[in-house]
Amino acid sequence: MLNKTLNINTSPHIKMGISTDVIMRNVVWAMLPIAAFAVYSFGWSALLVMLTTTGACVLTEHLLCKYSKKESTISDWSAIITGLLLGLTLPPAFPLWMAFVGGVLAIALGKYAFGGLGSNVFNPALIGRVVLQAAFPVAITTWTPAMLTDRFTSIASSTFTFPFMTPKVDGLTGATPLSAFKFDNIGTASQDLALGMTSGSLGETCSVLILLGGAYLVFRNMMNWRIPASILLTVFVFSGLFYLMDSTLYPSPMFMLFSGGLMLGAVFMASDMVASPITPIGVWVYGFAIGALVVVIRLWGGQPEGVMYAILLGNALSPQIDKLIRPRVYGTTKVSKK
Amino acid sequence: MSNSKNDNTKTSFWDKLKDSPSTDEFMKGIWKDNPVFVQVLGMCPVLAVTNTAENALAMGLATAFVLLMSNVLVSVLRNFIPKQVRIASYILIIASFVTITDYVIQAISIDLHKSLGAFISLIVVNCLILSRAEAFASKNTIGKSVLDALGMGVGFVFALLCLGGVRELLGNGTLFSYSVFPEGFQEWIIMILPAGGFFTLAIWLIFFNFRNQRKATV
Amino acid sequence: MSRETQQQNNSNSTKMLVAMVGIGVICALLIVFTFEQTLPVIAKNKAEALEKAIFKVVPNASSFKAFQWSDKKFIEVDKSTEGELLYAGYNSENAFAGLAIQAAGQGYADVIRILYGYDVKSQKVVGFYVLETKETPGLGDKIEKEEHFLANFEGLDVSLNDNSTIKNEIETVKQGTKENAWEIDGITGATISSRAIGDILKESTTYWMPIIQGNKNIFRLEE
Amino acid sequence: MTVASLGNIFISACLVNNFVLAYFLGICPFLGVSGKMETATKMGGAVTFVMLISSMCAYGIHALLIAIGAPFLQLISYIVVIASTVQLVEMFVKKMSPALFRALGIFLPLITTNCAILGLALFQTNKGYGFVESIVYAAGAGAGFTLALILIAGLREQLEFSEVPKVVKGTALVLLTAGILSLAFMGFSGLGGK
Repeated sequence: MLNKTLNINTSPHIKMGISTDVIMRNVVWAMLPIAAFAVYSFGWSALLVMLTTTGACVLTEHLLCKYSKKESTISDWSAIITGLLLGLTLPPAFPLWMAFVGGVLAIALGKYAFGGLGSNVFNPALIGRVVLQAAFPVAITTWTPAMLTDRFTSIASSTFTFPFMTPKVDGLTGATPLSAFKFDNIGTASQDLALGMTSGSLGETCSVLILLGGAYLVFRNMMNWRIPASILLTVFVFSGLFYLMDSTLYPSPMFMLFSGGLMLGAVFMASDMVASPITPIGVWVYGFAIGALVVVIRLWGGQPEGVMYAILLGNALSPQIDKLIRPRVYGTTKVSKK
Repeated sequence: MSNSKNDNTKTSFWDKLKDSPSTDEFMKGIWKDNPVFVQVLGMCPVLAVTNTAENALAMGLATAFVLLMSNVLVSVLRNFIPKQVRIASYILIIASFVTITDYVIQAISIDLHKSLGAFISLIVVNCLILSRAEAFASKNTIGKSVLDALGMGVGFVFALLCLGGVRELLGNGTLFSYSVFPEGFQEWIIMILPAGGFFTLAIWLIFFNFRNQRKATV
Repeated sequence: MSRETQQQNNSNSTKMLVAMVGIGVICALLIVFTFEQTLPVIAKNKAEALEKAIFKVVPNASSFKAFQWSDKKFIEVDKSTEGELLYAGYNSENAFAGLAIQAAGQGYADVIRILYGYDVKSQKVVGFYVLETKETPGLGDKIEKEEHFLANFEGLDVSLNDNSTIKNEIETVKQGTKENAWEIDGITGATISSRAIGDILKESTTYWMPIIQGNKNIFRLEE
Repeated sequence: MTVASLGNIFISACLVNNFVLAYFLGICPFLGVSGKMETATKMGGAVTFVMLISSMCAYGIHALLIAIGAPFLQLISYIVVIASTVQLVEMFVKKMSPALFRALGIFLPLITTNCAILGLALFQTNKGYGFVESIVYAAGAGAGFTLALILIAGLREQLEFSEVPKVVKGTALVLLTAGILSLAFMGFSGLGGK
């Protein structure tokens, strides 16, 4: 009885062959290897950050359901996904109290305020992330290098920063491949990028595992493959064009694909079913818009990384896309062909 | 009050004050009809210059001054202004007082003028002022109009301070530039960004909704 | 508008005119009165603010003169003149102490306007003051506060070659990696804004330094 | 004044310093008419149109006021010009295209008290823009205003049938959405710098 599907009553109505919580659970399975690798490369701090965000999300969801006198919806696993995703986008030594704030805001602001699962017009984890970015810009861009020797013997002091206090940064900090390129014009070996031997946020470093997770979900008919495919393709083609024009000024398309949060965003965030368009063509337009924005922000914007903003803008555009591209048969399933 | 007993003089005095129409005229702007939280008027300045409490206070006072002066003038001239050109005349009057305010603020402090920027001039298009002129001052006596303007003005300043106070406190760790928190407090920079303005106002509105709903259910 | 008010107004179109003119006159009087009253105070405030900024960037200055570059020479102008001006600062013994130069350029959010001091003899930037910025509070506005960043401008090398070009163009480098006298030690977390300052300075100095060095005699006080 | 610098002015006014999401100008119509896509689009068009015209007028007035040495009349003349521009546009549209007039009808008078228009005139004066720059600035501001309005309208339409908590419903929800959009637009900052 707990397995009953959610009371979704906004468009888009997604008819699935499979119930929501089964899909959600599988998304979590697909993310677990990434999370495990994050712990392996960044140590205990990474584990604590992910546990905190997940805990904060689940707790907030539970309390808000209780407040509005509804049946608790934590059993549908969606809060866990939000929490884990948010954790994966944070830097390893991120103060836990900030991670907690992010988790609470992701659910309260990104999901509950809009009417819960099925109505969230933006991806909740991204809202948590973007608020944290705006609130604590220094802490969220302080990166610990991967594979430090003492990562399992000590925990970064900033992790246990006293709530509402500024974290003290000690020890090594590294630049992400993107910021190294943007500000100092230093490239990173593509092998390191693919395998995750770079500094960055927890889940964005190992592209191989992200792709594997995505492939699993696509294989099980639980994700719309068009979304990540269209985004990655757009980024590849766009940045490839600029690379061909001037390879000294612009990074190679492979670098663009494998650095930063692009993979994680394209596979796990942009594919949020509620916040993306319904029709296949609409999805391609959506993916194209996100990919183009990523390239524009990365190459000419003020910040090294723009995936988060690009996806949020894509979410905001998706009602427009749906409006412009009417579905041929309204209400057909977009993922499973059953 | 003369026939009331000694021990409840005070209460009856307050009752009288509470029931007197002039108090009502004044109080409604502060709470019941608060221009920002209830009527949702004049949003531009409310959001744009409330990143510090000081700016919020200055903006609130400037707006209240323009509101008061234009209410007075509109009320004085209410029988003189023909209906057809009333809006044009109100705008003219308001724009004049805003220009005056602009110069006065420049004379008081260049820095303050710089941090408020073009938003002082934008008081002209604050819907609050025009709506008070049109809805109240053009139909009521000077005394009542003054009370109305004072009430609305105080309500506006109050609302701006609510926003500016919260935003400065969290966003900068200070209140009126005095440090409030112990050393090492982490500022929430989002609060002084534009997005923080939207969020803070939304949270205040949610708070007021929450109160009203609680009242309704009780 | 209802019919009766229209009729009423039609019979009273002169009243309308009188009312508008009357209000116009009242408003005009009020404005002109305020303008006249506040003008001297505002002018004084503005002059003080400018003076404060100039004395901040030109060490030891206690008075200044304004110059304008026109027709390939510097001419002395009134201090409140609008436009691109250079300010020459003089110390208490009326000796030439240095120049204050305005510069502007695109920052992270909007245009940043700065004033910097230039020591003609040592050919160095010797002071720096942000006149106007809308950079992100808490991040980009560190360019006004961060001590190690402001320390860059206590002696930034902008000396010229013989052929009147800047020897080493100003460059903003990553925080903690400053090695040369013409480099600006940037700010971590405000990379764009600190770089914007470097670019503004580079552009301005590349333009002004040769001109100033070629015409420096004008700034000395006529004894 | 190159094409690139004009492009920067446009991008800056449209995306980086979006009038609604970064300067909070034009919030009243933003809250008022952003419920429906159709009205939002029309309002955006009307505002952009008036912006372009009043920007040109403001440029002329500023030059005139400087010439006659009466800067203190700036605000009054701007607001008068904007009000009469709106009136003229209204009359013009009524005569030329009654259908368009019916569509825009109620919005045109509202524009007079839209702070985005006056704000545009004041900002372009403060920034010291020339004639062409002013027009580009107005076009960018108008495009940005329309963009923000349309984005919000689409989201609001989608949210219409969702179970939004009672305390959040209404203005608060629009403000929250606007806040998130404002954060998303921060991604554009730094664009058009060099």
